[in-house]
Amino acid sequence: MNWEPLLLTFELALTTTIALLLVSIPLAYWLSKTTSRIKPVIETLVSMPLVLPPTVLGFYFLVAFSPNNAFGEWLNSWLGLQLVFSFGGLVVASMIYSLPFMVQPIQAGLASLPASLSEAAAVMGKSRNITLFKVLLPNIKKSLLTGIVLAFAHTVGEFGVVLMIGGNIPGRTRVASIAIYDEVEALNYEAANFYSLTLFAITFGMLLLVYLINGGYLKRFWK
Amino acid sequence: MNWEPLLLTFELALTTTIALLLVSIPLAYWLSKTTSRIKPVIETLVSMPLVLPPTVLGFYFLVAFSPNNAFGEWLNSWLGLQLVFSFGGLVVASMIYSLPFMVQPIQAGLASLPASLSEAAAVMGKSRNITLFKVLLPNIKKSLLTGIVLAFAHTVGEFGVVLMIGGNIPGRTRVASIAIYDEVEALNYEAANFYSLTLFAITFGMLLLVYLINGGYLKRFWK
Amino acid sequence: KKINEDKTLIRMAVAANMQYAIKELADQFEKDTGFTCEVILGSSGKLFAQIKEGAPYDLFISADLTYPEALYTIDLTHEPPRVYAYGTLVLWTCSSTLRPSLEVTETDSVQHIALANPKTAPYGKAAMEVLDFYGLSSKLQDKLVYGESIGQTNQFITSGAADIGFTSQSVVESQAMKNKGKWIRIIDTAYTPMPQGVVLIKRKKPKKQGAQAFYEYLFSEEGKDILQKFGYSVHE
Amino acid sequence: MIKLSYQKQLKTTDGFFELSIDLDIPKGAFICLYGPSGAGKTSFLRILAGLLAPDKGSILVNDIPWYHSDKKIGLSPQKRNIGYVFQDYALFPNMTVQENLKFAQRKGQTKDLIPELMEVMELSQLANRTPDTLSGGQKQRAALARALVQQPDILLLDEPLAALDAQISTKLQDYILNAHRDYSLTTILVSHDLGEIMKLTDTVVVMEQGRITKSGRPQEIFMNRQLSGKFQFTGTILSIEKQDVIYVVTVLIYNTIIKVVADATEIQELRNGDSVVVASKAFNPVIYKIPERS
Amino acid sequence: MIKLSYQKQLKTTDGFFELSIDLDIPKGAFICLYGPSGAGKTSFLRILAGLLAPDKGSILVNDIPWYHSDKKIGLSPQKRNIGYVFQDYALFPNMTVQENLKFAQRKGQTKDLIPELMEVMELSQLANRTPDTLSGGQKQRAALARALVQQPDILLLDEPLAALDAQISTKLQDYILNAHRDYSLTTILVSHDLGEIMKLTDTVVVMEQGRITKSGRPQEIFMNRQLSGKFQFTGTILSIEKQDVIYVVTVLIYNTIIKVVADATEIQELRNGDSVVVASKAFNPVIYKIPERS
Ligand SMILES: Nc1ncnc2c1ncn2[C@@H]1O[C@H](COP(=O)(O)OP(=O)(O)OP(=O)(O)O)[C@@H](O)[C@H]1O
Ligand SMILES: Nc1ncnc2c1ncn2[C@@H]1O[C@H](COP(=O)(O)OP(=O)(O)OP(=O)(O)O)[C@@H](O)[C@H]1O
Ligand SMILES: [Mg+2]
Ligand SMILES: [Mg+2]
Repeated sequence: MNWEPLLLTFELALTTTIALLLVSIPLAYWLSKTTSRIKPVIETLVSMPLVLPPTVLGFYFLVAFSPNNAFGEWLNSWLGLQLVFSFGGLVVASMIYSLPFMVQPIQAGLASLPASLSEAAAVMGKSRNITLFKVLLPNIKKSLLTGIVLAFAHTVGEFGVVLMIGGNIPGRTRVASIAIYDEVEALNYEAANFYSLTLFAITFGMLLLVYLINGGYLKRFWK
Repeated sequence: MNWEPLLLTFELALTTTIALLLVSIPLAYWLSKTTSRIKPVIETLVSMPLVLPPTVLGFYFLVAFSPNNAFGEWLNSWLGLQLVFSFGGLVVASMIYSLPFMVQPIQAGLASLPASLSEAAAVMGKSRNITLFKVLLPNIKKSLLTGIVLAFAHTVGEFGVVLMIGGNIPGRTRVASIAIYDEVEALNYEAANFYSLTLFAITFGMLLLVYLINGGYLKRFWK
Repeated sequence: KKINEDKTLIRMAVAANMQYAIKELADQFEKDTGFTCEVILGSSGKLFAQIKEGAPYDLFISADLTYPEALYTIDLTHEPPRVYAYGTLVLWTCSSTLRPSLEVTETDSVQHIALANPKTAPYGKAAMEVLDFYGLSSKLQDKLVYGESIGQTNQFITSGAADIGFTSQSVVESQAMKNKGKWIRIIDTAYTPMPQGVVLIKRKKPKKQGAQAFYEYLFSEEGKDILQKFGYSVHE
Repeated sequence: MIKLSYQKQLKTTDGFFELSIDLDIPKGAFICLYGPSGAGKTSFLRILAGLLAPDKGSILVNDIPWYHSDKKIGLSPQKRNIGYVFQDYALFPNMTVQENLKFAQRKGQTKDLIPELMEVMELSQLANRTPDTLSGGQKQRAALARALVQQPDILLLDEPLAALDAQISTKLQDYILNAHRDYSLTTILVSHDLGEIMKLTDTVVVMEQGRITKSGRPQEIFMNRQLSGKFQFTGTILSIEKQDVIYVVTVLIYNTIIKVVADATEIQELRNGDSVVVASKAFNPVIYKIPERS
Repeated sequence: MIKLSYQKQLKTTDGFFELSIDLDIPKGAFICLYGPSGAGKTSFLRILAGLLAPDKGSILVNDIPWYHSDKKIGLSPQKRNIGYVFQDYALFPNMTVQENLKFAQRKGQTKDLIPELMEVMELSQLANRTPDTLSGGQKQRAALARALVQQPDILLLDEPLAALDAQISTKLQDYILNAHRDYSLTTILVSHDLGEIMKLTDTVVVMEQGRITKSGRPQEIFMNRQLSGKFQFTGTILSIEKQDVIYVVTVLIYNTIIKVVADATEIQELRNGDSVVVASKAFNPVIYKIPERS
């Protein structure tokens, strides 16, 4: 049993989830507040990464990020970013791919809060940022959790996009989902089962812990 | 340009979304209400379909649904259900695969409603069902929409699971995502682009319409 | 992460149907030469797209000639592709009650026949030719299910979801599948031969010693023996 | 007849709040729950409505056990036919005022009270508004109307008139009283307004820290507390004006303003805003009936 | 000095509600907004706080434009230093009572009012409770304390004492009045309680249907409405008892109960619950000071 792909998977999922959270909170906040006419367009765009099959999406990322291409070239020469066949590329692609799972629950959560909460904070002279982080987000913990769990789990199970732009390179881009897939392809069902079960068990444990804490079942140990 | 895969895709996505809505509403309602100790376990299980790579999940479905297998045999002989290489199978598999996207936003939405709403309805003698459908769900439209959009879009873009248990049969299980993938594999990038763009454009249009209606931008024509 | 750009490392992109043979080839080669082989499996189309966009592979061992030739056309290889083997097609079943034969596919005990996608996979194309050759294609139309690759076709067959199917001989000869199910080899004349090509990828870095060595190893007697053992035909 | 006898512990972050109730409420009574904030009045109503289960004890209504910890009986709120005006109104945000009322109607209910209620509560203008566009008082009226639509056997009112001005609250008091009589309801009102309590209720139950400390007719309960019998009132000084050699002190007593003449020595210790008692030396009151408003 | 002069249309499902305000409020004033439910009182406060923008006009505070439609000025609520007690309290559910108060503290605020406020509002016991475990009145006290923590220049109170019993509301009235004086606040109170208004405010602004219809000192405003000057009160008959040849009528006047003697002819048209006027024939009132409570 090779642990490398599993470690890499959780590293990727964690990085993606954190980065995504940073991007999604302002975006969801803006969407929940704005009365701009382009809001529905942005909302639609946010959902779009879901619509294309992951391998196809991966294919487009591959073409876009490739140094053969103007955009990839620019990234490479100006920012020193090489997004194809690199861990950074996996993170960027996973973020785009999982964006809707993070943005939509947070947005729905924020929209459901009574307006008087932000108003009370505004009257107290608190900035939008403080209001967001101290008042609004702590009151939509359920929705934040939904977003985090969906995005994390989705990145763990991500396959098509990663395979396409990651290139299955051991230790760098060969995450667990690809390792499992390889074993299945090779008809090594036992190895595949073993990988799957381990992945399943670890993730199950992690999520269970999250839900237990969230449900207050561990209050005794937690508080 | 062959329209069949596109039609099939939307048929699948629509069927899956509707069926999933029927399953998810009671499940999310139960989860939002219950104080049972197994709640975190169920919550975790609901998220688990995300964690396995879709093709691997598809492989397990394939094994489970195969008529060689006790469960598949039983389905086949008792219910007359043949789930491998059939549209029905795609629906069942897509439902399981997209379950968390539907359940979690609805659950978070329901949990955020003030308890006094259901209490007021209970005092009026309204059953749980009536309360759910007339009072609770209409007040979490945003979250329902999130669930529907995520599940629908996710099924449109679904690939691995469908590929695995669908068998790529034209007109029956060959949905657009697979058609696009085939074209990419066959190096017919132009055809793939064309399919992708069409899929993208149609789904974009549909979702935009949903968001426009939801945002009240079309009130004039709608009401 | 630091890339392991070690001089002795050969990174080869290998089509899915070669996965068993390549393992033994690579093991043997490593033992003989001291180079390290890293095998990246995938469908030929995907590997092609990745190489085109600059994937760090040294060698591309394809399941056909189309993709290597396409790479050659866009000037990503040093030489035109060379055929290292020809694939052979078998009819395989994992059902305990069936005996594999083309006749049995017409009976009611066969509900689904698995083959690789004829549009993209050479083994799928060959399988269709076989059905045409025996005049079965229209009769069996409704029973056919298509795998994305030969690998997926194998999964249809081994899971029992498809009662019978066409695959590569290298699969049924493999260590893992040796005693699973029953198979028959399809007569060579029923389909056009399936030449499988290999190319050395042009990269910015200087050509690697090891890659060249493995390329040559494929055509050595030892290499040919292994390929043959896995059911490939190596006559040119 | 409602017989209550139960205990309930509410867990709060800093310990427990214990509710312990023993009370019989005759059928048709109009009871007031009176007591300081946090005494357990809302919890009392919630337990009666079935929204909160006691820990032990029993609730019998016309000898039918609605709750019985030993017999493990706990009737659901749906089966209790109770009208409830919540402290936070609990109007359904997705429905207009009229739809809120329609929703409350019970199946098989013969009389349609909605038009009448909309009229009396001055809601007709607001029929098609959703709750989020209503003012506080408008919400409260809608919630009250909604609780009456279903013609409940028991009506629970949690400060139903707190956000209303005197004019409309008088009107609604009359309406509640009529509804109470006409439909022979048993009504329990939480209120802090003594006038309202006196006018409406026949029994006051005083709660303090989860227990009933006193109960009786409003007169009995409040007479001891107030300056009983004598014609004297507590008020606040609004102004002191000098007129020639005397002073005119304007005193606000509730919402009536009276002027009292005082001399310089009397005035010395008085300031604007002071609380004072105004009493009559030789008082001989007469009483006049006010004609009913149309 | 606050100079208000603006118009605002609120779109409702059945047409428009138009708010049109012209009002000057002197610095340090204690104003009451009075008017029927739906008159626009809450909207008035929201516009002043910057939570709602008028359509046109201007709001000048100490000659600084907070809002000016022509100059396209609209100061954000953050910059207005206003304390606001919302009608629905708007306590933050994720914070305890104490944390709610702490959050309201402004940066660089020198004096820490929290302990004092917790004491006066009787919140010390509830410091670590979250709002969802508070009773209605407890929430209201917490919201009031929170609005005072930040030592605002202007204090807006939307029925801040509606859910409180007489005892604590008297205490809080005193506290509000002291705070108003001590911190030289300009305070605007929405209230329906005449006693409260009389006690606290110096100007009453009467609103009806979005317009200011009257304004002036409370005495002026309410004196005309009440039976002014004379020592006579409106009350409700609680009971009529026969004692020998005369009748003793018990009348509730606000929360004071008095007994009036009447003869058989006087009694004929009187029934329990009737509204009556009790007046003095030969009245000669005296006034006593009540000692300050400790
Ligand atoms: N959900 C809850 N969890 C824990 N404690 C609660 C809960 N609801 C109320 N309490 C506490 O129980 C006590 C009684 O509350 P209740 O709401 O019954 O008071 P009340 O008499 O209605 O007061 P008010 O007049 O202020 O509305 C209070 O101390 C309150 O803080
Ligand atoms: N968000 C809104 N959208 C549309 N109309 C509104 C909105 N808020 C209030 N209104 C309407 O504006 C009018 C004034 O409301 P406002 O809340 O200012 O009244 P109020 O004087 O505070 O009444 P109350 O004493 O009942 O609280 C009412 O007719 C109300 O229905
Ligand atoms: Mg209460
Ligand atoms: Mg208001």
